Amino acid sequence: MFPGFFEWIWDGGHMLFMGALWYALSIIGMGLTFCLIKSAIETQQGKGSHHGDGHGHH
Amino acid sequence: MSAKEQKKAKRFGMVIDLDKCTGCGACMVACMAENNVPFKKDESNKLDSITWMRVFKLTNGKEYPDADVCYLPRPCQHCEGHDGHSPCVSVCPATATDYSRETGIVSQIYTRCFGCRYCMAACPYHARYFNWWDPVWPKGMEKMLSPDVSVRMRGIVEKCSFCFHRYQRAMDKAHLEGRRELAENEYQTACTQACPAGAITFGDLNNPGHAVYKLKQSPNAFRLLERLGTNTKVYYVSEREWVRRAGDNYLAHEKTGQVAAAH
Amino acid sequence: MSALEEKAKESSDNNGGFAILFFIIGLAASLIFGWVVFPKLLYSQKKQPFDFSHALHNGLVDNGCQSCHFFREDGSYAGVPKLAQCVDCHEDVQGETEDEAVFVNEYVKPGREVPWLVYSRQPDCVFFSHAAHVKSGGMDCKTCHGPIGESESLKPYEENRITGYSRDIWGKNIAGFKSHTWDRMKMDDCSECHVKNGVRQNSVQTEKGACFVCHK
Amino acid sequence: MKIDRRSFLSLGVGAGAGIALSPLPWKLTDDLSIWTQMWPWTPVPKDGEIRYVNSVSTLCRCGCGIKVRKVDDRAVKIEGQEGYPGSDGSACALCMSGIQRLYSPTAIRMPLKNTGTKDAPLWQSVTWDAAIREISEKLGKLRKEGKPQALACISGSDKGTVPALFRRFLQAYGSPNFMSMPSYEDAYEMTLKLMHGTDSAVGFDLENADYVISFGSGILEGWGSSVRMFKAKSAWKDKKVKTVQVDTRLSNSAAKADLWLAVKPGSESLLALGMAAVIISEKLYDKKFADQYTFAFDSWKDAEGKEHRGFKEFILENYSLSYVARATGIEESQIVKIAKEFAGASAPIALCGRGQGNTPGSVHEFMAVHALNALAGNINQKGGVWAMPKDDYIQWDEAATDGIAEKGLETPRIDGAGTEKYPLSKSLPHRLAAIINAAEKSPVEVLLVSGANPLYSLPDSRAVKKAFGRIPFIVSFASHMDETSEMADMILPCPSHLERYEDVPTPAGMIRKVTGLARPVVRPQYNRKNAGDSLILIAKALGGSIAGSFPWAAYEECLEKTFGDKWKTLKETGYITEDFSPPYWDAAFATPSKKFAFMSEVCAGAEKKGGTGAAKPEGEENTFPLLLIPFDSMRLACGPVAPTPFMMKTVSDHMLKGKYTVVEIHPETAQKYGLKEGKNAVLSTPKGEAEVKVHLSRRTAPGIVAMPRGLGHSGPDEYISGKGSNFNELIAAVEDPVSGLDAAWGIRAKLVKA
Amino acid sequence: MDSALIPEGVKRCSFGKFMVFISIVSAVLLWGVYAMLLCWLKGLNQTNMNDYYGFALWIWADLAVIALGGGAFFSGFLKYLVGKDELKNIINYAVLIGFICYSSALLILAIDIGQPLRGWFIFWHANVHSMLTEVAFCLSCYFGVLCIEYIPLVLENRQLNKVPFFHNFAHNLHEIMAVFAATGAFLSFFHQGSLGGVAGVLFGRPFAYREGVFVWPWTFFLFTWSAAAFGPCFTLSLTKLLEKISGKKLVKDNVIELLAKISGWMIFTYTIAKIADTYYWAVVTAPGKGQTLMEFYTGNAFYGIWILVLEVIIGGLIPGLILITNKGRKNKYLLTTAIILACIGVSVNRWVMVLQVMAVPVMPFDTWALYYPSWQEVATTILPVAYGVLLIGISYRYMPIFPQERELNPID
Repeated sequence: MFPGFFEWIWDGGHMLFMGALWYALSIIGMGLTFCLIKSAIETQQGKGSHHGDGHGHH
Repeated sequence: MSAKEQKKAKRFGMVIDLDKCTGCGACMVACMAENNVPFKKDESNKLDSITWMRVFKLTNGKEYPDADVCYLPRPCQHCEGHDGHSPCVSVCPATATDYSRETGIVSQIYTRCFGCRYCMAACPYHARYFNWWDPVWPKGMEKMLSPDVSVRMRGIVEKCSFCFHRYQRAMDKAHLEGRRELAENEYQTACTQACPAGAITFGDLNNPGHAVYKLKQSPNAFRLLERLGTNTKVYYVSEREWVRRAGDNYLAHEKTGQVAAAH
Repeated sequence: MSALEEKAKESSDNNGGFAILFFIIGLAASLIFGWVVFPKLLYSQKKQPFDFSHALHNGLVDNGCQSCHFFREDGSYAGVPKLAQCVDCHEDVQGETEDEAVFVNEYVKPGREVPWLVYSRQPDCVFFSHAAHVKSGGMDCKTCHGPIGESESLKPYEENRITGYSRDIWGKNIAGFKSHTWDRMKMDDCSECHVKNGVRQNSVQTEKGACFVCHK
Repeated sequence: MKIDRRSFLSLGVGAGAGIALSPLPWKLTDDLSIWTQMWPWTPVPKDGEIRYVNSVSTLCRCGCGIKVRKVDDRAVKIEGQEGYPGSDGSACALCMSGIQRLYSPTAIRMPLKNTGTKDAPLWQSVTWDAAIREISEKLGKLRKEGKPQALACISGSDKGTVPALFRRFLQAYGSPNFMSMPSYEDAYEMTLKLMHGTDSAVGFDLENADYVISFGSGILEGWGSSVRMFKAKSAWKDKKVKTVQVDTRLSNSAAKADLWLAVKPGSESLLALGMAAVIISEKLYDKKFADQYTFAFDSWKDAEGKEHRGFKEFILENYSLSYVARATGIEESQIVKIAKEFAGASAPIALCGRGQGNTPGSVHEFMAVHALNALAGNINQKGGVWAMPKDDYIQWDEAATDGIAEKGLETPRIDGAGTEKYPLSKSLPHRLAAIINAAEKSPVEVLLVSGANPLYSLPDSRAVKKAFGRIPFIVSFASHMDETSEMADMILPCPSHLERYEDVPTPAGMIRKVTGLARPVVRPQYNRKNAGDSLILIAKALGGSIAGSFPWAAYEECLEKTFGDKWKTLKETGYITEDFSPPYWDAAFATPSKKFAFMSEVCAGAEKKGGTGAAKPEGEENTFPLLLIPFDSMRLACGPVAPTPFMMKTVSDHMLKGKYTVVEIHPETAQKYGLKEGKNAVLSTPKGEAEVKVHLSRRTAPGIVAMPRGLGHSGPDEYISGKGSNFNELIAAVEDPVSGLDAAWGIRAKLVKA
Repeated sequence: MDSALIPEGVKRCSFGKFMVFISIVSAVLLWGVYAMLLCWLKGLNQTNMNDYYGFALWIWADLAVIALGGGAFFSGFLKYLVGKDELKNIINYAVLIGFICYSSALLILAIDIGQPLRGWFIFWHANVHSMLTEVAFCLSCYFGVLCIEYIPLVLENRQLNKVPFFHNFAHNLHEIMAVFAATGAFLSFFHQGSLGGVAGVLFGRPFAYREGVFVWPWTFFLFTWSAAAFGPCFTLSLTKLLEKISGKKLVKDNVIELLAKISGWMIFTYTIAKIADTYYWAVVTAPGKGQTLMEFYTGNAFYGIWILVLEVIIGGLIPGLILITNKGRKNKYLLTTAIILACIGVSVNRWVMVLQVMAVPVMPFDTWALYYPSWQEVATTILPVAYGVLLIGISYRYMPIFPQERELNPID
């Protein structure tokens, strides 16, 4: 799964397959992280609260 | 070192004389005893009975008294496929089965296998067996287990290894004696050794000095399902055409032995 | 996970910091548990039947390790000595150590094999040829076994409670790091050397050593 | 500041993060997967030093030379022993899986006494002292009552020291009723007695034969010395020796033969005589042999001038080609061809004894086949049939007998062997059951059983079971629980074949003497004694002349003394052999004429015109329209030793499926009786019935039901018992009119959809 | 009782009624869980699989649910990448169904393997040449994508949405959903294909083997195509089913018809490709290996040529033809018939590519192996169905799955 593992070979097949896999994984991961951080910042800024009860803003 | 070793690459294989095979089952028993093959109380369901070496019965389909039967011992065929990509090796998702270019043997690593059975689906010879049950020896009989071969756990696939542990043992001795090469008789499989009819010959198919080298060149030699391109290392010999024809799928008009996959 | 964390953070101005504190407490506690307590729980400590000094015996033999750990004629490796090899010298208590007395009285006299706990015992699935490594490969014992020949006493045998294997296979370090060649005896450690030395790179699957070199 | 839900959440999240960053989850995941490699319930074989020990396996009838691989003191594998006469480097499936017998949980570990009934035994372990005491008291009482002849013994064989010790014990005790389990060797012995006039065993120079015709002998089914037969068969193929198999069913031997002659059931001897007729009429027989060394080949006049018809005329008159062809179902041209080929070969050999040879068969059939060998002049010749002197290494002094014994020995044998009716036979155990069942009180009061499993192996085993139920006291000398032991009152356990010394006499059909030695390969596991030792103990306990007849302290001493100066060699090499060259024809025969006798006086009158020579199967054709015949397989054992779990695994699902025996029938038969492949049916014969599954096969002719032998064991071994039906429960013995031996080759049967 | 959780402006059945439904489905689920535990604890001897039938009911179910769940990726693809905006009205449901199908598929795989505790070897010690590795990787990744697509739905629940972070998170996920959908579509195209490749690469099995391009056999492309084609039909049939059960119209006809039309053309073209593939296989590939078409469909008690007809004609050509015609789509009965036939068609295809592959003898002296599942297999196969029903029930009740529901079913 990772370079350095016994099963790993530095050949076209591995690089193509694992490349595509890691590429997809990183897009998913980055997208998710981006959303999380953005949502956190927005929450800190007080966005998204429908109920003006004083919670969620400084 | 490795380039030199490569040159001397071996292709261990068998030639089985089907006209000599009597279907006595000695090879099956020898194999079971050699390889710690488990047994259940009822083994009459052959679809879940583990026999690395299985003797198939072939019939010519003719009417009594022209009927004829032939027995065909089927170990793992140790397919080479195209450059070692045997049907099973390429499909195993966890690299639990492998093809060695040094010996031509298809290995199966039980502790790696997680039991997806894809290799079994891939093998047209049904040479692979799944451990549906925990292996259980009657009380006291586990004493007969050989330490040379791992006992397989439930939930994994196993198959004939050409008694690879015998190769390992023989190499052990060779190393101690400062050799790197084995003589023909130093590494023989248990079934070869056990066959009372002498129907099985085992050796290096690449080595002109070994008996198999010549035997496989017989005009009566054939391999099972050769035209699928499995490129097996078990050759069969029979003088009977119907037997040779039963070794592969033929269309009605095709001549026996005339069709084979190109390599 | 961090969603909750964030949620905790935003919860209120007066206990936001408190939540971080709790987060840190939880983190620290579990880190300690995972790195310190867990290994202690995972491995059971077993004492050898009695103590043995390799150093002492090594001084008495002519042929080093192979004097006792020898090859059999068929190329197989005898491993830990059997009682029969020891009785020549230990027919009767001859030294002064308590351990020798235990050995003679509990094992030699009743003719019982010593149930040694073997630190380097590999899993059953492993085939290891000592002959190939020592004779053909010219390796010394230390590379894999460490300086055990110089030890004066036997360390406790640690057994993984789940797998039943000796801790020496995984290595003392719970994270699996090693600083000596003999610190671990996992497949990676074997393959590392095999790859480095180019030992028969014959596997179609990995272009490295084929599985059946070391497995059975 | 308050500790609320969120604080706990924070704590949890922190803990989760910490755990993920620690080795715990990853190591646990890894260790759990490793745990699956070493589940505590999956055994891990212990490593150790590997050694090989040579011995002889006594499990099969021939005795395979074996090489046992040991790891420390565990036996792990049995292989063939190179160089062992006959089996040379190979072993049969039974012997190869002998370790499963060694370590079988059904091994009997100490003397057992049945405190229940014979139907519902209740085993209680007793000390050796108590067991020997009880047996000797029983035996002592019987003698005191003046009926030592009420002691009988069934032995697996009549060769070797252990059977000899039993025979000796019975003699010293005063009983003539020593019986050994029957086989085709008995029929051959009688054939040689009648045709050669000698008391000898048959030998076949198979390796040098150049044409082989087998009249139903399962060359590849375990007939003779099985491994030797396999090797011979392969050698024939290499040397292009033609092999012809005469068989009703396409047996493996038939399939591997160059030619299969599918004769009508029971007509084997007719074919032999038909061939003889061709050979005679074409004058292809060995004239020198026929003219000079045979008696009554041509018609002759006796001293009183009475005309006697010779063999030649008799054959030519009665076995015309057309008749034989009609009766056997073999075309005339084929018969002529085979006969010519046979007579034209330089070393042709004809073999007899059906299947594995567990049933002796008709002496006439054997004589007919042997006559072919004689016509070819291949008696005592290279590549021919030899009359071999029997093993003679047992040269003990005659057992001492006292008055009681002498009186007992004078009584006629219970099984009728050697009596007026069957003067030639030595032992007819298949007759025992009917005699016991017919008597008001069992004439056998104490029965010793050693190396045999008569309850399984004798025909009509239900009757045998009934008879054994009527015998007041049965002592079984067995290493494992089997059908017979379960009917015993006392079991004196023997060590398994890998834990004891025992001599292995020359196997059937060998052309040299071979004595092998089975030896303890592993340390004896349990508190058991060799049958010889038990017997010596009983003899000593009985005292008097009986004790005097057993001068040895133990069985091993007996063995040692028996072999004398050869013992050392035997122990060291594992076997001793003695070459034998047969005498030329002028010195070979011991008939009154000192010549070979084609027709024996004993048989005079028994042979009617065109007689088939074969026994008529029991049963009415109306009620039982089919013919049930057995077939043997190397993958099953039919002798005293049951097959092993490994062997059961090799048994085809066309022989056994679940708990049912699978019988073979021709598709035509199936259609006629509405049976379908794989479906259940009830198979019944005049002797019993069994539920079976049917397999449609063209290996058998229509009208025939072929059933595998060696299945249907009962007993505690769950790997063997309750699987299929015992053929012997369905068959009845048919007495051969000359010898009294069982000549049955089949029985009439009925197959009905279940 | 649970009215605070129910989306605003829609009507749901009473809580009591809902609980009865939950209990019944849970009972079935528990039965499945029991069977699953049996398989895990006692091993696969609980099934009727054997050495000839190494892949059986489960793998069929696995392939079938993944094909049927293909509606998610293909709708996503259509909406986010092709720009068929109307599909936003059904995409939530498609995602939910996809989520159920894929989580079920993963669960089935975890039961199906002989050594579940070593299941992670497929990732860790991956052999990239194996189609199954490709399946496992893409399947898991795509399942991750489906989770991401499903999370906003959950977070849009009335109560959860009150939490500002959740509200923002759901919103932000929606914002970049196109990226996820694109990644998901990419992964899906591959693993649907890999599943086809699983059988297609078996060069030892002439029944399954197909030629192709590079490392991919034709089945690779046919599977992707068929999942895209038939998946939406499953989404549509479940929409119809839910509408029937709830007694409400949930999605407007134009949306249904659009999806049906696209699906129809996909099915139609797929069927033509499938027929071409079958023809080539029957005339070139199989005879090249010494076997004739009819050898695969005779000599046994079950597999006749009917199965090919059922798969290609009845389950392919007919629904395809219905769905590409305007009349067919407009006719309620024809539409329903077509989407059901389509679901059957693709399921039969997956059955054939798994079970018939196992059943056909390859060695001339071998015999057909027929198989029927054990109750444990049936129960574990029904388990995901029950789980799916449960999840749909809960999701429908508490989450705004159908954006048009309020409009189509105004509460007075």
